Amino acid sequence: MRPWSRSLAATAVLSTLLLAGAAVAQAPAPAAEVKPFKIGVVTFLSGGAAGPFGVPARNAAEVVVEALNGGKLPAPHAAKGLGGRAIEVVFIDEAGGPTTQVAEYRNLVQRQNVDAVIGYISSGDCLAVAPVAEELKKLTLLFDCGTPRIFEEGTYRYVFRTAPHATLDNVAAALYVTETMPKTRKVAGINQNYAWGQDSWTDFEASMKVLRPDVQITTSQMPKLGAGQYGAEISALMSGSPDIVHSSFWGGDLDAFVLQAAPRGLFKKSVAVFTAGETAMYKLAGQIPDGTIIGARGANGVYAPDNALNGWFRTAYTDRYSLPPVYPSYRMAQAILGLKAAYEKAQAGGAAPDQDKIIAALEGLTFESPSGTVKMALGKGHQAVSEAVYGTVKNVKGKITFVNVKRYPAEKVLPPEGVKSADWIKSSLKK
Amino acid sequence: MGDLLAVTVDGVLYASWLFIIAAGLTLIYGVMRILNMAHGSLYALGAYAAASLAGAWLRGGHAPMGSYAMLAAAAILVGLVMGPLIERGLLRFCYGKDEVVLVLVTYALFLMLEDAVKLVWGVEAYFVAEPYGLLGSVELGPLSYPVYSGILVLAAVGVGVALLYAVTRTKHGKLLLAVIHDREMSAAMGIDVNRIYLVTFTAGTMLAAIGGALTAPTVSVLPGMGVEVIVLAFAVVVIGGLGSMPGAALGALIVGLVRSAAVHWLPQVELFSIYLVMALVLVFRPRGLFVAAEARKI
Amino acid sequence: MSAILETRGLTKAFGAVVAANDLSVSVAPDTVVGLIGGNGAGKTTFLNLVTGYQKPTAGTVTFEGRDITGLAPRRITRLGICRSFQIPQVFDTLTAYENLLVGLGIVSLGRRAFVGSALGDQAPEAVAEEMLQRFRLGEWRDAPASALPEGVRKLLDIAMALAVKPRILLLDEPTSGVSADEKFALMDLVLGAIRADKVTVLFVEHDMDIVRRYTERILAFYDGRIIADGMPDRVLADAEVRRYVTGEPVPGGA
Amino acid sequence: MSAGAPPRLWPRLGLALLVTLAVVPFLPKWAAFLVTLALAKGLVALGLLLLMRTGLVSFGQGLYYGIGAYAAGMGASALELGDAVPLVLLGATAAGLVALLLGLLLARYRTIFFAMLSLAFSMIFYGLLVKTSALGSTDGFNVAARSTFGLPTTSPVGRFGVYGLGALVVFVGAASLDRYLRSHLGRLAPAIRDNELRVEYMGASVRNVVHLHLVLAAVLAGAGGALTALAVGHVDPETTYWTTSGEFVFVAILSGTGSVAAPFVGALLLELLRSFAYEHAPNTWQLVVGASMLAVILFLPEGLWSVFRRRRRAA
Repeated sequence: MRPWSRSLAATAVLSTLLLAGAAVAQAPAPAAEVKPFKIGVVTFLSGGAAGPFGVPARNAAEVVVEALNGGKLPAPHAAKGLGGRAIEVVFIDEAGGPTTQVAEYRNLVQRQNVDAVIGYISSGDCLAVAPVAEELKKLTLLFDCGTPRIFEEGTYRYVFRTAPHATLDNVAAALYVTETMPKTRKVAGINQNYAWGQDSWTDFEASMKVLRPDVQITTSQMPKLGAGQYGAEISALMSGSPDIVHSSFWGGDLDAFVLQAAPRGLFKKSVAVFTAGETAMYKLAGQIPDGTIIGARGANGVYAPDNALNGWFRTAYTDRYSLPPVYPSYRMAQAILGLKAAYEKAQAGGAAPDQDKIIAALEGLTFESPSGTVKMALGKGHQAVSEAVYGTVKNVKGKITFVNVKRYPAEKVLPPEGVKSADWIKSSLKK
Repeated sequence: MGDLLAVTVDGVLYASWLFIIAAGLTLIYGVMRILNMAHGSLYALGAYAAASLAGAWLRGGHAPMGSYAMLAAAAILVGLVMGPLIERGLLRFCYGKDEVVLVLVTYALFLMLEDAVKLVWGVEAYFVAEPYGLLGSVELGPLSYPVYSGILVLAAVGVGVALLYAVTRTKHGKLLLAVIHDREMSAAMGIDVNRIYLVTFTAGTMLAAIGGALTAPTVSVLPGMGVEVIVLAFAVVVIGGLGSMPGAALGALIVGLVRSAAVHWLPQVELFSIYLVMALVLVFRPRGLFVAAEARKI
Repeated sequence: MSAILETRGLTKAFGAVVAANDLSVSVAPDTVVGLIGGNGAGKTTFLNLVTGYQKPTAGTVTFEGRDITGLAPRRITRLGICRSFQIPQVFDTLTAYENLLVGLGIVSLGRRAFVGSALGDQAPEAVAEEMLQRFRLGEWRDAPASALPEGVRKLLDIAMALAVKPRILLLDEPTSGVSADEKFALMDLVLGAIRADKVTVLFVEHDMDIVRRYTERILAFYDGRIIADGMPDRVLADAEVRRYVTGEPVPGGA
Repeated sequence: MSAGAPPRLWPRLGLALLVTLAVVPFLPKWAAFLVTLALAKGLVALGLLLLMRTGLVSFGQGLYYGIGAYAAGMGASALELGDAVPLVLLGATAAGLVALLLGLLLARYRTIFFAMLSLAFSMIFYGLLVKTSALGSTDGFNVAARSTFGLPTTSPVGRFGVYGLGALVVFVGAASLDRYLRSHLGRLAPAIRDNELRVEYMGASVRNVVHLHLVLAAVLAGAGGALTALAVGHVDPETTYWTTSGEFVFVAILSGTGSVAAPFVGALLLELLRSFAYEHAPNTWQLVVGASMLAVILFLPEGLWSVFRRRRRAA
């Protein structure tokens, strides 16, 4: 009998653990008039992407949600919370890869019973979570990840992306380079060896070849994500004497690259194009030379329009965290405000809307954010488009300013509905 | 021709950086049989301490040259605090456990240190870029290299020579060799093995911290910066032969040169060039370049 | 009578050190041969060369007319030569019973591959029990080998060699580490168990009383060479043997 | 113990299978997914248990886990296999074949060198995957099985298809491995760990046995990878990264090698621990997980399974 009782004991212990977990997770909330609207926010809180992306995004969520609950935002978002309903936020770390994230997504929805999920910086996580959102029928707003594959490869009812995808960054960079540096002949690239880095270079290279057929690629460096030491890469870049060095580096890798390349004079020989350079420029003001071309992945950060919403956001964020918000912060704010706009549209002055109504309202919605007007124009109304902005650095007394800022409307830098980015670049960019 | 020069210089610079880190790893393994997964975190701690100390020094308006002393001070500080803390506070309870279990102990330590660093310094990047450019650059053909890179090479050579001297010429070093050779016998002969372990782990920690402190001016110091370093240093140490100091030097040189050649001539394979080298070396030298299989008495 | 084991010019050099020098030996089936000699004389090297642990620098080893030079130990074991070890090579975490079962299991797995060795119809488990009894290991049956006294480990080591049903058994110092008054009992036990199966035995031994009592023939080693080969009394009386190996005064019972 | 052979484990494992299947409807939904993941990852750890009993620790089981996952994923997309069962078989077979090939080399290595060479292979595979944009590079691609045992995933029972399949694979895997470990061949595992030389001197080829065990462990890891891919609905190169392999070693050692059931208990506890740490300590979950690991290593040196064993001894 004993072995049997042992296995029964083991099963009992485990079942108890699971059920206790369930009990903890589903502890009944005090009966309130209207339950707060609970949002699961998923962003990197550990690892290399936490500092540059994850935490600025989390900070933005805290600032925006707190202000919304206090009704402190300017119009058109002045109403408290979501149409008067308070917002509650649960933060989850995005670390661990898609397998972990799918598990955590299920926990958010099924254990914590959130009303919506806003999150995901990594494209792999976005791709993996999207079908699960469909399965669990839970409204999910992807706020940052870049891959165009999500709505190019699938159709979703419950999944939205409130930021434009990455094609825009590199097409706009190529347009900007051709317009401002017409003599560009030799181009080099250094991008991180993972999907986003590879896609960024592929898009940029393809765009350059369409726009300037005589362009010559001297080298395309693909160091490992998080490599940190770029001595050999910088030598390889310099030996080709390119006019342009394209890089989609971000975070610590971008900082390290700039810190190592600047003293060696790479930026004296070649103009650097940093498609995601905005996250690094405040800290590296001394190292980024005049003439560097910098993007903020849309009209975010320094390129955000001069309107009341942006004025409020910059001030509130800077006051609290003593650093200005960067583009992931803007994109987080954009996602929350998109949800708010949809919620309030669905509510239309009536009772709290159900999820289907919010979804119907969000499809194809146009709403205001600190980055200006956002249209849910692609992916059957699930994928946002917005303008792209690039500018050139001019250092004025140790402070970075931008000259020659150019704005590209969405239709110039993003493919229309139903056309894949890669095909569109090859066939239609020239026009 | 110019290419070859660049490949060599870049390779040697990378190798110097790697060697300083790998030397500590192989020292600890050689003496204590612990493959320290937390080595990368100690490297990161060195970088954080260096960025904080040198940063404070520079912000305080002191002579910029003094920042180099601050880098060194940070490394020594981390070594002297963290080494004994970890060895006395944790590792000594684990001696005698299986090698793989010890790897897990240090893996747990690595996880905890990652979060501890975040609790102390937050997730914001720290910079202390000044020391990198302060000494100017030298021109090598079409390329220019900061003089600071030379310091890195000197530091690597210095570490190597110092370790060699300490092990072969000092009394402590000879005791160390005795412990490496036969732990039980050394203990039986009255060598204070615990003391040797404490000194070794502190020295190894200090080497990791030196690596981090010297790297700090060239990077932004961020959470997670130690993760990549661990596997790289493992590869170096395995190629050279675990526990072998000349092996670590040669391993670092091989990895540095192969990587630099890949970057210059075949960027597509850079990502796995190091693991390819490691696999190849192990295929032909199953215990690494500098360690021979020992015959067993039956 | 044709030899069961024959070596010709067997030589093993480690650099400048010649551990075995031109060893030519022919062993007849069903005999017990003693190998004597000082430390480093080449006895264990001879065993290592015959069983494939080391590969000879020159020379050949023939077993039942078949050249087995340089074969791996497991191939040689499978052909029918097995050995025990000076330092018992047992499975420390397994019990005495399981230690035997490992070898018996291998035999039963590879029954067809073993020439001239079979367990008959008996299950390996039953044979293991029977062997435990035969070697008087019964009381240690369920004790892990690491917990056994040295003499018992030695016995287990020998029993394990026998479990694979060899035609020739090579014993490396079977009585070392065994107290003087137990040596004869041990040898009686071992040889009694072995000789019933007509197994040819070669054993390395330092105790000349044991050698004299149990062998039919002695090979005396010195400096990697065989300096005497023949009947025990003759070899032990040999002047060179007495000078280099036994170092004892002229024995009375020659 | 009196009759010699220790009691067979499969009836108890069968009971566990029945319990696992029977509790599904009562489990909270999130827990069903965690259990599926734990079963899948436990399979990999089960393979490690076999290797560890043979005296080997692989820091590269992520290779076979990843191959299983990618094989299942590509089977679903390229071969248009719609059912989960053939996909899991495909994953297990692919991983086994790769191990058959790599084993020619790996079977010669021991201790840390075996661990590091395994790691090198898994990292080379990782590099290849990252380079293959057709497979989505680091983003990977989505996988969906349409049915399990012919039951469509949309049906009420089919929804738990992967869960049930996982439980079944685990039962078959654990019961066969338990049986194997009690066989004459399986008994060579601890013998090889204790003394390879003696095994050779008893006429068995250590290298062949190790090679076989590598393949068996890879088959288990491949099945685990395929199950994970189907449960998660996505594959990506992270599956072959060294940290993933490290997690498997962690589970195996934490669980202890005492019983074929141990890895599954360990895997489930780790999933639960990590999940609750993510939720309640999103900024310091690594601290929680690391401290728990240390506590187990220091206070339960023979793994979590020893808790159950101690209870029995005390009883």
